Amino acid sequence: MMPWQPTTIAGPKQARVANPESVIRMLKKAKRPLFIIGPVIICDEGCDETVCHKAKIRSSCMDIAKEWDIPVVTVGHAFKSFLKEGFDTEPMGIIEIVNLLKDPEWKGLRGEGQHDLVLFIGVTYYIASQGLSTLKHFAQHLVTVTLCKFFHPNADASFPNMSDKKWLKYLEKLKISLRILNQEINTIRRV
Amino acid sequence: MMPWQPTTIAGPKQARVANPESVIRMLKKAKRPLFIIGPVIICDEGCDETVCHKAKIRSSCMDIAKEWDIPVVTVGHAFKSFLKEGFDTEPMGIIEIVNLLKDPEWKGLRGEGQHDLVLFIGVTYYIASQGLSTLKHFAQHLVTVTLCKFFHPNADASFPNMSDKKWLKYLEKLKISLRILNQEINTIRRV
Amino acid sequence: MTLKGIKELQNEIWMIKNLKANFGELRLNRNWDEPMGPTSKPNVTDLRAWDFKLLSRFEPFYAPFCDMCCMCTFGKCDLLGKKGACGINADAQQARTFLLSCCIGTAAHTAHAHHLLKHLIEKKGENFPIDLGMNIDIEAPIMRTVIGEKPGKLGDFRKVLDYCEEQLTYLLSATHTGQEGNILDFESKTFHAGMIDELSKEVCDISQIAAYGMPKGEEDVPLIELGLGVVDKEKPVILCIGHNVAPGAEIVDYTNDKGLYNEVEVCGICCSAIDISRRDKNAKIIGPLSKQLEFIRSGIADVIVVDEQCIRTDVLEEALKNNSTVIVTTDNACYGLPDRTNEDADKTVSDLIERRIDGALILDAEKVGEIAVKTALRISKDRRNIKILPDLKEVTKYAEDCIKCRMCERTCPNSFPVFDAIQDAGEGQFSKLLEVYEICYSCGKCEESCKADLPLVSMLTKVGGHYLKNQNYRIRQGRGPIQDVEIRKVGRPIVFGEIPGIIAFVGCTNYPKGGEEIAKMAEEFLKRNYIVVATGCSAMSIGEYKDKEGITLYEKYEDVFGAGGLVNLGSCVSNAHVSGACIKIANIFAKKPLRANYEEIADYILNRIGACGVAFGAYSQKASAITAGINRWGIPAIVGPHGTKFKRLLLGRKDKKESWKVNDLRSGEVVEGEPSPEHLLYAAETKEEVIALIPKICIRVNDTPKGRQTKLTNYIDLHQKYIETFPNDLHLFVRNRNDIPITYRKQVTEFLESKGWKPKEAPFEPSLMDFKKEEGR
Amino acid sequence: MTLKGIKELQNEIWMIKNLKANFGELRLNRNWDEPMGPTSKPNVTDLRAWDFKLLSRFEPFYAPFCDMCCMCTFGKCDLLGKKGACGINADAQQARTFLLSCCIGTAAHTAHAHHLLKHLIEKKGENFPIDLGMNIDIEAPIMRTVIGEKPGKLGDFRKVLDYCEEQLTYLLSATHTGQEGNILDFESKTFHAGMIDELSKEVCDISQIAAYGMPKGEEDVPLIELGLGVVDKEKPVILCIGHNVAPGAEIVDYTNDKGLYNEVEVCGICCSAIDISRRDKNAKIIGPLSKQLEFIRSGIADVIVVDEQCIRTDVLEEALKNNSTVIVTTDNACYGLPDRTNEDADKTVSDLIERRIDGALILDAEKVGEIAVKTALRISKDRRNIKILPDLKEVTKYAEDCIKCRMCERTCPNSFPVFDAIQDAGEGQFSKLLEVYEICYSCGKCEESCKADLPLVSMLTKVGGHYLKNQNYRIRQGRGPIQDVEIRKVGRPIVFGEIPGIIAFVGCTNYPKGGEEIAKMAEEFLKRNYIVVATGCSAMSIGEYKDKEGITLYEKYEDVFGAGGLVNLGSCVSNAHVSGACIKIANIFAKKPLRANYEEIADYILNRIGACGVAFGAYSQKASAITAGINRWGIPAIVGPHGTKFKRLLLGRKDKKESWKVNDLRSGEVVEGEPSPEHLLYAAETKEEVIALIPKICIRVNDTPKGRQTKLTNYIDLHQKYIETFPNDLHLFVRNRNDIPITYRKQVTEFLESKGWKPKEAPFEPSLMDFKKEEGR
Ligand code: SF4
Ligand code: SF4
Ligand code: SF4
Ligand code: SF4
Ligand code: SF4
Ligand code: SF4
Ligand code: SF4
Ligand code: SF4
Repeated sequence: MMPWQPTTIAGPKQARVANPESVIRMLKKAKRPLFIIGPVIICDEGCDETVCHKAKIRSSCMDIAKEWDIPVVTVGHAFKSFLKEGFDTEPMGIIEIVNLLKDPEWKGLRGEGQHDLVLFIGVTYYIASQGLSTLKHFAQHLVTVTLCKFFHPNADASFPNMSDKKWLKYLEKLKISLRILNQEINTIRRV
Repeated sequence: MMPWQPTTIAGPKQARVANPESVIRMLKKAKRPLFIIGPVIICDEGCDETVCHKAKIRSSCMDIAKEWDIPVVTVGHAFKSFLKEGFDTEPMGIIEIVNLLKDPEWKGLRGEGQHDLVLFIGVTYYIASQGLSTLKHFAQHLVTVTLCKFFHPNADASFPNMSDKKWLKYLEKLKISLRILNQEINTIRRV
Repeated sequence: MTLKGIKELQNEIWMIKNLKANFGELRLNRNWDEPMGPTSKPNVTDLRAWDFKLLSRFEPFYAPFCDMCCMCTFGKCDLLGKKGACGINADAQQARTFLLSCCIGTAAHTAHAHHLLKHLIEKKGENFPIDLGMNIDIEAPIMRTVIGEKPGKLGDFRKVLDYCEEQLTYLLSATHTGQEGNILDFESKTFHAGMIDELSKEVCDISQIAAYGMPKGEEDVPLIELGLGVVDKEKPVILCIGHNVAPGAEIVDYTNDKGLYNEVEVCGICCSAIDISRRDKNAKIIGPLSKQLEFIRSGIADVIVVDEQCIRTDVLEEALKNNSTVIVTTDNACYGLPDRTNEDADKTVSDLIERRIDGALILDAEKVGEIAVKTALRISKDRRNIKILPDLKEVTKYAEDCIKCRMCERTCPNSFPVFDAIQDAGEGQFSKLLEVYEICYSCGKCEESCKADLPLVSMLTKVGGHYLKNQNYRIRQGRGPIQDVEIRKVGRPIVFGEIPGIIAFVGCTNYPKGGEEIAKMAEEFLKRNYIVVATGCSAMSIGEYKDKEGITLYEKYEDVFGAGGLVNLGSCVSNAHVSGACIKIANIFAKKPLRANYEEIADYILNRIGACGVAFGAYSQKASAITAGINRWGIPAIVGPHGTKFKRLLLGRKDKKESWKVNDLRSGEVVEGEPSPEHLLYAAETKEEVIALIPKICIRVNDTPKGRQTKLTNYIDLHQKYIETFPNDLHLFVRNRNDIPITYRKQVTEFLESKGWKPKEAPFEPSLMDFKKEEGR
Repeated sequence: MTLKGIKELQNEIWMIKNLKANFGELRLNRNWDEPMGPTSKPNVTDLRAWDFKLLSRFEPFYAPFCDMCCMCTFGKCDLLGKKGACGINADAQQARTFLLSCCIGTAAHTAHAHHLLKHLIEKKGENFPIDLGMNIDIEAPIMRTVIGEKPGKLGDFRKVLDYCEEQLTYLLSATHTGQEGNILDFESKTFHAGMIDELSKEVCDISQIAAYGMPKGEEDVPLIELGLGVVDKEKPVILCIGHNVAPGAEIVDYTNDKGLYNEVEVCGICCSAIDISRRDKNAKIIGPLSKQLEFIRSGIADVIVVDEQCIRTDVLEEALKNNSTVIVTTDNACYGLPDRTNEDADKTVSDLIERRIDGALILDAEKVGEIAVKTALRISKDRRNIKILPDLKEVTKYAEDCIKCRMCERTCPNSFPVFDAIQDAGEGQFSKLLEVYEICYSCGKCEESCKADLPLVSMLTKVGGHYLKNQNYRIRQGRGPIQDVEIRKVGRPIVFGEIPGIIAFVGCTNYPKGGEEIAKMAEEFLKRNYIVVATGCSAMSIGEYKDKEGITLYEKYEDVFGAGGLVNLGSCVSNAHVSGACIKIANIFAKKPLRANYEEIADYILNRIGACGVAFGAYSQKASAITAGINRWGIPAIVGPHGTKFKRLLLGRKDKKESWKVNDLRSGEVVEGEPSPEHLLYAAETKEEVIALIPKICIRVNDTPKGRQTKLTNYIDLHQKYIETFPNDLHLFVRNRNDIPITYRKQVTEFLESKGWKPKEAPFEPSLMDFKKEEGR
């Protein structure tokens, strides 16, 4: 698949094309996932979900994080938009968090150990691409997955290039699958 | 498809993966095709078709050229092997012929005008890749097709990476299809 | 020759040598009794120990732009988890390409300095004095610190450039396949390249200031006209593009000499524009790099004079489309044009006018002056009809042909919504296209990739030209170095932290969302009493913004190097005065000897001077060299999101306490430090991130409690304003209760408690330098 | 100072200056009454007219290695059919990257020359005379032609390097984003870089010859031991890798001084090896670049001394695996090692031995000598068990783990059949692996990409070591420049074409099928009375081949610069003597003035001297600079198939008659020429193609009929032998019947008829130079 910005192609290795199902599989395997959310999905007008596509995306992201209890880092100036929704995230710079992620010794956002899977969404395409490249080369200990509507060859797995509509569908599907999975797990636990 | 030498990937544009049928279609459209054959398919021991895979490939190439009356340039030191079979080709350096091909004013091997389609086979992979890159960038007037068993991203169309067996099958198929096509055309002409 | 003859001759030589040596000393160091320090003309590895100290705090961060290396015929090599055929691995390869980038950047500045110096020496003589006036004694702080000498006359700069070129050759050599292999050594060399770049810039700016009589750091220099709308299209228009002032200066001199300055419009793009206006305040500035293609496409320029650096390489092709004439003036960019340096000027003018030649290479700046003016005067009438007003119907017609491939949007470096805008334009709606116009930097990628071959940049230009006819702004004339007297005033409040920081907005226009963001950043800090200085394209971007009252920041804020002052230092080479000012603070205020004393000065700056550079739109190799140069002095820099494509940053880790230890030179003890500055080179994604980061990155270990309070207040304020939350690392910057800002006392105290904060002692004399060995040990 | 005082002082200065100037002239040009020519110290554009002439015949051919450009933060830009954001297009981008490559290569040679010169001046003094003995008057033909001066003493080279570094800075600057935009101007700059490279190489080699007492061009220099098998593993072994002779020379000097030369084996890889053996003929040469990783892996070296260029960047990592000690010696490659330059030598030795440090950076060559020898003497015993004989069972065991991913074969630059060989090895069959070993250049790519992590290079090394225990060859000592007396002898037959050509086998080991092909090519031409010279890795490759009688070509063919002679000129910097010899032919035989007379000399060489360079395995940036350097002199070069990855060739079009016109300076008429030499830089796919091309590319317009016959005979012979057909362009090289080779009279005559050939006049004085304007016009 051609990268969204065609020249971000970096070499023979390309991301696998991901879909909600494959992301679920990766999340299930991961012990300490992390979610990085950037300013591109933030509506600068501050609209709400009823009218605004970006707000819908944001809302799906929050749900996904909550469902699977994934700690969230907001980069750029994405923090405030989540705060308004009463959703607590850790504000950082994208470069700052990538730098921490590449250090195998870092203890992770929750101090429980370095993360092993990182979801990205909404980070400015080319800076994300550079950060993913850093992780691809220098962070063998983790898997990177992008949930943008843009194909990111530097990730390990990436959603394909797609329309807004399909993107929202993918995220909704991810959310619902996680919910079901959660219920299953809870059922098992209860048993 | 990953190039045979993985790093020959040069940018977002990649060759279409070709098969005998698509090559036929391109040949049908072309007015002045050319066939460039390199030393990689030449058996240095000089074996014949009954025992030697390379000799079989060479034989298919000769048949293809004859069927469709395509002038042949042999590069490297490929000339002599064809001469032995009584098949006349024009010996040149690969760089020499590529240099001529990129000039829209060149009159072509038969003096009838610049070629519009070039088939490559048996040129050393990386020098072929460089030559194909030259033509991709600087010869908008022609289409390049590689018939090697190695995928060549810098061509416009290329056979995929494949086994010796499949390769020979592809070439045989090409030959036979051309023969049939020829018969059809002759039939029409006669009518 | 007899043996005796030879002996005599040898004696003579010996005498001459000695005499010369003494004499050289004498001239160069008149009135300079400071003893020579340890680092005169440092060789590649001489400051390696200092560099390694910086690098142990600020570790290189690499973001490969490509997994492969294609630098030699063993390649391409895929370095993703593998070594190349030469043994190199991905991180070293990144370090290597960054060093290469810095070498190219440094070469650009050094070559520029050398070209200009040769011209000036030819014009004014070797012995033309370097005199920056009564208020500047320390005329060349970088040269003094690095070379250990000071310039008396133009000719003295020659040996500085010789040194630069020698070092540059060594550095470039190290990028050859099969040389350096270690990232730290690559980075040390990168710093070295940066330092050479600093020297070259200083040589360049000081010599042009001296020889062309540009402002010598005086406060309150005049305002210059800026903007696409300031040019009188009715007159013959000469456009200068690039960085080397010489041809442009000769053009304005020629018009002035011939009494033609009312007949011809001389304007410029990029640094040439700034520097020409430092020579002649009537010259006009079109704008920064981002306006280049647009303005050429507009057809307004009759003659385009190109010098060097940051010129679109297709100027000739684009100019020919509009029948503009092109004159190229240096060996850096000759465009294949015929060399008319030694041809009769009038002959060349007529050849140009009759279109017998597409343009001319003229390597004699004075001749350029004459030919450009004469040509412009004669061709402008014929070109009248080209400078027509834009027709929007044409734009709509083009837009209707869009085949909706979306490649415009996909190849736009900033993913600007060109696609949507074109759809609207197809229906006669231009507001979106206008929005794109305002933030677009006319790189032309959308147009190049358009599958329907729409002339997208021209369409943008037409829409912009239609709606924004009078783009008329103001910028200060570039005033060059900071005067010693100003340094004396601000030295103390800066070192103590009471002026919360010096922010230098520098570099190019590879902005993520248009130039206005630079102005808005500048304004935020001007309001808060930071010292804001600017150079090059960023200085222009600041000028291209008007507040609600319709005035520019240059008009609104005083031209002083003091709290709340906004100073345009000049062109890119004037960046030398940013570190120059810091060096002078160390020397004038703190009395640190600067002569050949690099490490001590840099150590002082790193630990005590809250300065930082912001190159939000850094794009070229020069920009990479500039950041390396200021970084080695201990000055941090922030680049924009595209800055990640330099592939290398220098990041501190505030969570790693050990890396922030400092030596307290007073007590002789190693003490706990602070993550300040937190990074040496950081890339921020958005303007908001930059604004929230600046106050923090201006914190220095040496701040007084009062100073620290001011800095923390700004940090909290701006973090709350732009990120909308309290900064969660604040505890790292509070040494003891005295540091807590009064206005935020309660909030901070609570926060500190939540973090289990404990007070610590501030070192008296924080330093990364080794403790001096006691005598006899 | 009083006014009078100043005045006096000024007078004094003036006097000194003049005195100095006169004196300088005096010294530099003693006995040189040749008047100064037109091109002294040419600036970037000064030879542009000459370059454009060459480029109109030999057009640039670009083969992009990548469609994108990633040089600035506007990128990456896709240039396939599009311009980049800076306006550049694909061909200019290729020209730019080739210029950049040449700048890097030139920087490597210039930095090398400067490093070495500094060391030699420190050792021998500024005034150490440049004296190449009785038989060489023209000691520095390149310097004489380019600078217009000749060197009297070591110190005179300083100003040459200053000039080189200044020009290099300009050239590098032009590669900056937004500078040059035209391919012809890029190519002219590339030639300029090549010329600077030539100067630097000459400075380097002449100064080392003079200062280290290396052979001064004498014929019949001694034979040197060469090969992986020549080292006595029982002794302490010091291995020198790189190009800068200084540390190696100090090592052999130290062993000689201390009477240790029987105790320690000093050997080398790449050019350092050649140059150390020029200093001391007992030093041993392991082999070219291709043996580097293999030999390090073998563990034989106790101490590895690295200087600069062509060193694997992972030497330290690889050395540590075998407990070898690494000493780095220049600022080009420091590998992050601690700087022990100013440390007590014995302290460093013990730190190395106790492994307190992984290796050391020692920037003082003499100290390197001492430390390397002392360390080797002390650690070699402990390392005995590492130098064990290879165990093939281990190889089989590894091979069994192959998972058949075939990545080894796919990433091998030459697609060597590693995969098949490993399959066989897994079954205990090693013949295929041995075959690969013999042509492999140990780049390590197969190993790096192996999905089963097999140590493929070590496996190859073990198999090779097992079967080829005594790789013991001979090479001539490098003898430096060609003596004037030899030039006198061969000048005439070369210019007349009776000696059919001078072939220089130069450059690195990026061969498509192993080094033996070089030797076989050399042999073919030696048999045919060509003059064959060699340098660097190619000189070693020629030595690494024995004929059926078991002797090397160096033993078989005379060491004379004459028909059928084989001369090892020396290391890569000795390449300067190839053009040097051509310049001397023009000057000594044809009496062309050479002082600052570039264009006329180059024009003479292009049209009259049938020389060509063959860099079949050219790999590095230096190689690109070397080709550019000889090309500007009018000497064509052939590179191997990997040479296409330099991305740029210079090809003539024999079918375009107009491009071959020449000015006959005697008759004053423009006359029809010939496509000779046909190309300036050509890449050949196979050795057969090279062999068939060489005799043709040695044809020159000026050949006498007799000379031409000889050349054509060789052309027909070799074309028939290697391509197995009559050359179908022969008619282009037959001017009239006198040119037809007697042995092929019938065949040629028939062929000419078939081509409708017509005789033409040969020009008397063929030239590309403009006709001199008559006086008064
Ligand atoms: S420089 Fe090294 S990594 Fe780059 S192409 Fe050459 S061998 Fe490969
Ligand atoms: S010209 Fe403007 S809109 Fe077009 S790609 Fe460049 S920045 Fe984007
Ligand atoms: S690139 Fe051109 S054709 Fe494609 S969507 Fe954009 S404007 Fe339309
Ligand atoms: S490094 Fe740049 S030029 Fe080289 S392959 Fe990668 S993208 Fe292309
Ligand atoms: S140098 Fe030019 S082509 Fe290369 S990345 Fe920068 S803008 Fe694009
Ligand atoms: S080490 Fe030898 S076999 Fe392996 S990839 Fe390199 S050349 Fe090929
Ligand atoms: S790369 Fe390794 S595993 Fe793959 S085929 Fe070659 S030897 Fe076997
Ligand atoms: S010939 Fe090439 S590889 Fe060998 S030493 Fe010289 S530059 Fe290096």
